Amino acid sequence: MINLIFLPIVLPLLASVIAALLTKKIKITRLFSQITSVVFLIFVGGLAFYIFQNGSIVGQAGGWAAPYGISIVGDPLAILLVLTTNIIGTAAIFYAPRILEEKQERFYFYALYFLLIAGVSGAFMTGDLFNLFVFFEVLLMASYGLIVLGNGKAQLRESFKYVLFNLFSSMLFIVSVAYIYAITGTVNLAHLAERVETVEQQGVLTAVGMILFFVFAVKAAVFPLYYWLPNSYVVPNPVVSALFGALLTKVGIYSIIRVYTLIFVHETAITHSIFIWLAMFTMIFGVIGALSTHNVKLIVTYNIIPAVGFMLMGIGLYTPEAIAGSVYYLMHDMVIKGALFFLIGALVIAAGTKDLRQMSGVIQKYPLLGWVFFIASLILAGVPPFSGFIGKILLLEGGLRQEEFLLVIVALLSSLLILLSMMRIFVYGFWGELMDGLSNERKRIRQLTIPGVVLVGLAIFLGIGAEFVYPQIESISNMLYERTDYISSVLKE
Amino acid sequence: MIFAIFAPLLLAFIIPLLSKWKHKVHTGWLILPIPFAVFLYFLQYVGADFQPQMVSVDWIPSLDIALSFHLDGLSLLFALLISGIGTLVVLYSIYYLDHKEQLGHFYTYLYIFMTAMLGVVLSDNVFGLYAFWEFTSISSFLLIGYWHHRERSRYGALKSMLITVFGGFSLLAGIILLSIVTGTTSIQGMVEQSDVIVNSEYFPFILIFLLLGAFTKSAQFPFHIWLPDAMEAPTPVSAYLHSATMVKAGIYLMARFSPILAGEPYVFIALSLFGLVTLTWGSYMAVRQTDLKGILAYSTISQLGMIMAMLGFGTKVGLFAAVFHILNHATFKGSLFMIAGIVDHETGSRDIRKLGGLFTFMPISATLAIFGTFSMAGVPLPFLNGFYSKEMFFQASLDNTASGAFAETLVTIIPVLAVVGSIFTFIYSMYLFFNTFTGKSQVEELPKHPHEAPKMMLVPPFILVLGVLIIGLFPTIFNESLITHAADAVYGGEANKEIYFWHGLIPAFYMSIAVVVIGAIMYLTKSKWSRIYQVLPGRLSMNRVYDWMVEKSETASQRITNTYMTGSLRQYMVLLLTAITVIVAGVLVKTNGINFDMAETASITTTEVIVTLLIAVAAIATIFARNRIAIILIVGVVGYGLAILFVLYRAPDLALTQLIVETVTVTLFMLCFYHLPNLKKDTSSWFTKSTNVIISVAFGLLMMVVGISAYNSRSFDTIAQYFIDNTYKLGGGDNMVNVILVDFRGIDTLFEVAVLFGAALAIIGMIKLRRNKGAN
Amino acid sequence: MLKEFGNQFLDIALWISFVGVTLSIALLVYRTIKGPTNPDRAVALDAIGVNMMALIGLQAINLATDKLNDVILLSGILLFIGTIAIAKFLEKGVIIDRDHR
Amino acid sequence: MEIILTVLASILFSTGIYNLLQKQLLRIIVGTVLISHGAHLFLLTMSQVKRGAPPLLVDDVSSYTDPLPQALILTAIVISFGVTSFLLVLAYRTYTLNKTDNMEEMRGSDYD
Amino acid sequence: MSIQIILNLLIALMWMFLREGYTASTFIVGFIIGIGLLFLLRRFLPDIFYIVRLYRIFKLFVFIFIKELIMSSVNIVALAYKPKLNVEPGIFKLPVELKSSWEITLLSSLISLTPGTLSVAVAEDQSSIYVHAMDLPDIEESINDIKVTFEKAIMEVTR
Amino acid sequence: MIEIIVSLLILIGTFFTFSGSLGIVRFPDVFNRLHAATKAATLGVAGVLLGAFIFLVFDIGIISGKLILGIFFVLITAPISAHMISRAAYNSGVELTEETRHDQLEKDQSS
Ligand code: NA
Ligand code: NA
Repeated sequence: MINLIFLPIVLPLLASVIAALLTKKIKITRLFSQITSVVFLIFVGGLAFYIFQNGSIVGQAGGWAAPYGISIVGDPLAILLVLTTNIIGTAAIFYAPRILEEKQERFYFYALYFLLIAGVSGAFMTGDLFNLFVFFEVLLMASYGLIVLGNGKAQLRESFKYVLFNLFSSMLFIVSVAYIYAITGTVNLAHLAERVETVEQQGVLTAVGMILFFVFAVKAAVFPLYYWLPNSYVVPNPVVSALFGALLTKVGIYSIIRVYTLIFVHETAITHSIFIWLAMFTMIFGVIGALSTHNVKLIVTYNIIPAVGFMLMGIGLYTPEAIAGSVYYLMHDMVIKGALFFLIGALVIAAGTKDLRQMSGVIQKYPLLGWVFFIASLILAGVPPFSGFIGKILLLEGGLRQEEFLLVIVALLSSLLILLSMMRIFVYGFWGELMDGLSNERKRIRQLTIPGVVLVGLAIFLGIGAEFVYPQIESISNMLYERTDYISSVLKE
Repeated sequence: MIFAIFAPLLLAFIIPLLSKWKHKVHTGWLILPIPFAVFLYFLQYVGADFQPQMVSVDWIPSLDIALSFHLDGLSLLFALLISGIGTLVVLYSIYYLDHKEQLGHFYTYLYIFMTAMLGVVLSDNVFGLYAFWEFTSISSFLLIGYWHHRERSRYGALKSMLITVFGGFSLLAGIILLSIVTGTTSIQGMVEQSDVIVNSEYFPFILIFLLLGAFTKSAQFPFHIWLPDAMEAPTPVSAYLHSATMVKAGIYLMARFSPILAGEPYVFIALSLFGLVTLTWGSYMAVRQTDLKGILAYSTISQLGMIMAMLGFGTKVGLFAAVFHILNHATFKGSLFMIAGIVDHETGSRDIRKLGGLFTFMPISATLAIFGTFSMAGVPLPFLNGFYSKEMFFQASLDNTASGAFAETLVTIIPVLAVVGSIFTFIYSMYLFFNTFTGKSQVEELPKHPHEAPKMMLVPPFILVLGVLIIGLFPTIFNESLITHAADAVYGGEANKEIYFWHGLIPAFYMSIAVVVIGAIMYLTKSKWSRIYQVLPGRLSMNRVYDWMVEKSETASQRITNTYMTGSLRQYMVLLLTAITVIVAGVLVKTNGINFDMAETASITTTEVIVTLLIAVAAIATIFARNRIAIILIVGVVGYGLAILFVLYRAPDLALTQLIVETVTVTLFMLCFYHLPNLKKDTSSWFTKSTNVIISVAFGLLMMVVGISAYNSRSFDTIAQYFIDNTYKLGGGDNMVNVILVDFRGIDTLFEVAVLFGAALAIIGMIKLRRNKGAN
Repeated sequence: MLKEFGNQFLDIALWISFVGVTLSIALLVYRTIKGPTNPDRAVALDAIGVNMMALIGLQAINLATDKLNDVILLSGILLFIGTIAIAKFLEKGVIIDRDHR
Repeated sequence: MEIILTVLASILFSTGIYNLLQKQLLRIIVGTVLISHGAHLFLLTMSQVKRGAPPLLVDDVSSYTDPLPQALILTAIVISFGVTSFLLVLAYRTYTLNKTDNMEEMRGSDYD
Repeated sequence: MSIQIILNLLIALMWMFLREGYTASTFIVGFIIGIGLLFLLRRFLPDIFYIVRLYRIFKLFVFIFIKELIMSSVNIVALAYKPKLNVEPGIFKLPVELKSSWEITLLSSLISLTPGTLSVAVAEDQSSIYVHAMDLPDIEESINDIKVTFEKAIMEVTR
Repeated sequence: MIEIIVSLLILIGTFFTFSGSLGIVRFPDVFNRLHAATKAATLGVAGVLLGAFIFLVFDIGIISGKLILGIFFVLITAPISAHMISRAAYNSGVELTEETRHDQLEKDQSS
């Protein structure tokens, strides 16, 4: 059983290599990728079920005991996120053939996709700080490959900035590891958590923690480090944007959650209050961005940012329920962002333009797309009874209990503006007189809509069926808050 | 009961299918039975011996969110209105909406709304209430935008959604605070703890949040502006949502929490002040309108203000009158909307300036309108229910008591505002009726030749007018079986019981007379004073504020975003670095993290120092290099220097790798930059240059200070000894670094290779996959 | 006695050599930075590499280890490849990358 | 010595950042290379230098330099190399498509 | 020469097959046996025995190469410390009789190592090498120097 | 005894290396500098490496083929590298120092 925990990381890598080799025969590659994704999904689902039932599985790579080897930790949080990742990934794999040019598929879309999944899953599951860096690099490298796929002029221009930002933060990551190793002499997360208790110089540790926070914050797109995001996410193909929007920033947030609940928990008065301020500004500037454009894809892209603010808010509040809120929101946001990017991709294909001012009446020809988009927008804004709502009430409750009224008000207002930004697409793009030049590829649009439908369905379930999910989230947040479970499961003698 | 609530929603899911399945039959007929059945279901509870009851289903017990429904007098009253008027509206819509319309959509939205509204008034769980509440906003949005090819419909839909959802979110904050304070999510549970709530330090917040929710939904000044634009919805919708039911959700909310809030000084001030201002402003603005539905919309605003004010008075009379007027308003306003719809439908116009003399063409409608308008005006006639509640309102406006300067002033103003508002109400009521149905007809100006509506279309307004009359004639019946129970629920105990037509010559009666007299005079002399509308609202219009805000939200956010989203890499980097430097340095100082107490360090040799210096010099030299090959080679120097350091610091494997990597990198650099332009002189401004210097030096210093402090804060032995001890024993090799790489940390190495693999794929993709020239 | 003297002598010789080679590298770094032409820099960088090999040889003596031999051999090979590559690039065009003094 | 090395690593960072803030692609990439050198040096320095023999087992030696950071740096160097190679090709392609190597001219909000 | 080397390697490999031992020592033994075989069969081979050639190369290397290297280095060092450089550098054309390109490469390398000279380019028709000299008072003398020392030695090896 | 031989070897090597570098700094143009790099520096490094080789043989008893190979490699490649660079320098138009007296290559090319 224990060795199965490596498979969510190693299998996609294997699949990536195979996909790269298969590339010449595009139909076989597609089929291979689809079958493999589904199989992975089923496998990870089973694994998640087992872990939810029986508790964390900790694998020590090569059989070397923690903290000397690398621990791969399948705790409920990690496996939940890996599962969500695979769900979105599978949807993307079925979406991809309809939206990518065949050249793009041939030039390693599938191989890079599997590499991305390997990196993301690894980042979620690793119990080692340096190994986290390595997985970050894997997923970033895959994302670099995906973002340049197609070689557009603007695409390369923005990719360059994207790569630079991430490269810089990766370097800071290494430096942070160096600092931490200097202070604690270890890189295993659980071991670190154990050791930081007795570090005399908490001050410098906190500063190092902040540097590490910024490393993740660049990836998570927290204010004021998110500049790279909107343009970089808007240039690639929609399926790539969906993978980015759903997965990449979330890895950053996950890392913040992990590190700031497990390791840097001793100066919360300073660190976590900084988070609260940053969360507020992240929300504000994110929605401002979303309101500032008529590019539908950019609107959705900007909406990634306030969501990051929400998740950061929970970490900043640092109460079990607020953390639960962050985790719930994290899962929800992965699903709904994936869905929205899929749908926007379909919309852009249908309307033949990204400019909201040039589109109208799309719903008349593509009602399913319109309605799913409408529901997705509501989910995004946190309207009950969908998934966004559950996370939101937990976060708001956390905020109100901590008497962070300003934060709560900002959170609510930004939810409203998120809704406004999305409804503008619905009202001015989907509603209205039937536009000229609307695509006639009904079949293709329908196929492009279906992955979105599936994910929206999942989001609805996460809301209405919250009772099936929430207890898990609650226990995850308690585990995060208590720390001891994680430490003892990794460092068991 | 749960089935009754959800029946419309369940039906809503199959309506699209129904509408496609039976094309010949108007979809309305197929689905009419459901609301009627629901109405009958709730009707069975009506009676003097009604007892509140509760049903509950778990939803998310972990979060204390449940679908629990509490049926008391207030809920029952609303449930009957919702299902009853719902039935009439569906019936009416069958004649109002043509076959060719997208009926499936229309009825789907409408039935979603029915469930949502029933949910709002029946939910005991605050989160359940909130969920339904938002759904009323959403279905209202969809219904207003039903004719979405019209620009005004889209505008109105978005406006109503924004304002009501804004309120909804505020409400959410309010109920979360309430649940925090009381530890329960049940409204009944909260009512039981009203002391706790009122004395909580959060009470002001709770109040503000709840009021915002209620005021936006019930179109109270200054949030009323969405309602006139909501008139873009088909008239059945206006009659139903935007007059009889949804807009009363805010009223309902205040009534529901009345046992907690009533009598609180701030509640009194807020509700009566905003209510009366809304009443006055709404009625004042109604007179100005030229669209029949516009008049009715402002009239609705005004009436809602009146109810809100009565809830604010918190007195027995006030609360009772509020409940009573909810019912009355639903009847007469519902009928008037339907008549307006008929006029629109049969003449093709709602512009009151074009209408007139329609009595001869549509006598039945006109007759029905008489009752509606006169009831609305509060004309003292015994068979008009509007009069009863109006007079109770006057009565209630007189017997408020309050302490505090502001509240006392308010107490004296209340009757004045009540009378002023009512005068305008009288005026627009008369205006509405007489300008439409009497006077000179301008048939030739109308798009259609007017004639009486089909019989069945007249049935719903007729039934409502019948309601007006029956309530007017037999108030006691309704009182004992329904209104009393509702008033009890609002009051939280035994409320007022009596409804009389004739109270005697009490002040309220004089006020009624005054309203009629002054109103009549002013109506007749309207042309003399109507110029006042050019001054007020003039620029003060709240619509302008809204439009300004929406426009600003776009232009300002564009401006803000454009100022920092310039696409300039340098600028992004500057912001990033500044943020990190400032915050980390701040934390470092705040936590006393700087640690210069020297820990043990290695000896210093001349060679090492020189090599270090050389690397530093070379690194600095890159800044001044002015040709591309030079800078590449200088970077090579840095790399080789590092390799030397690795050798000096006993890291042969590192040195080896560094050498290989450096050589290949330099070669690659050459390869890629050979065709690129040479380096140019840095022509940026002195300011830019010095900023760059400051930022890079500051960041370097930060790294240095943190580095030195971290080094000096060494608290543990590293885990190195384990590797030293076990490299051979367990790993089976003698190169520790190698053994760590391939064995202890094999995953690192595997995925390091994966990175190279990815890089290779990406590079191949970039080189081989080029877009055809046309695309670029 | 002789052994001891030899060791002391070696220590001093090592120290001198380390410093000497390092200073030699310093001179070359100066040339790399100064130029003035790119072939000058290429020469200097190549020479840095050669000096580095010497330095590694000294370190091998210093640490009395044979673990650095790989590094020495590989440096030689890489340096050659690198220099050839650079020379090729320098030759390819006729652009005079001379610093504008 | 570690302190001096820390200073050196910081200088590498500073100069790297200064280059990163410039306009031309080449300088920017040079900046990243310097920064990564700095980062690797930090990793080496922070684990203490010159404590014992090279981490290669020899019979009569008992004290070795900490091998773990070396392993980590090795991984980091290789990864940086992969990324830098990619970045170089990307820079070349960016230049050929955008016809400029000046980052400040590569702004625009056209998204193809 | 290359044929002989390949043959020798093949013989060594055959030996390994026959011995079924794939270790370095087996290979070396096989290689030595190969040398012996090739020596015995030298008359049937097109070229002179390659071990002989190797010896000549070694001689060329050790005796000329090293000697020249040391001498030229001393020269350079002397120049490097000279307070004032009064040299007369220049490029001259050296006609060569060597034909194959690897011979010319070898020669140009040797030229580079000799005192005061450095090959700059090879003419397109491979008939001459352009040589840079650090101090070039007399072109003819320099040409003769090279012809006498190196070209002869190389010819000895390759012909 | 061996230590002394090693010492002398490395000292001489260092001296040549250093002198070569000095030449590279002092000589007037790239061709002259190449003379220094190709000769003195190469010989210097060979000396040091030979010292290291001998030291390893006698001190820890390892005959290091790699080191010998390294020495040979440097010796063999030095002139090739120098040739490549000088050709590149000349072809890319690097000017000869003003003291240069003859330039037969330029004459040939221009004719
Ligand atoms: Na539009
Ligand atoms: Na060389």
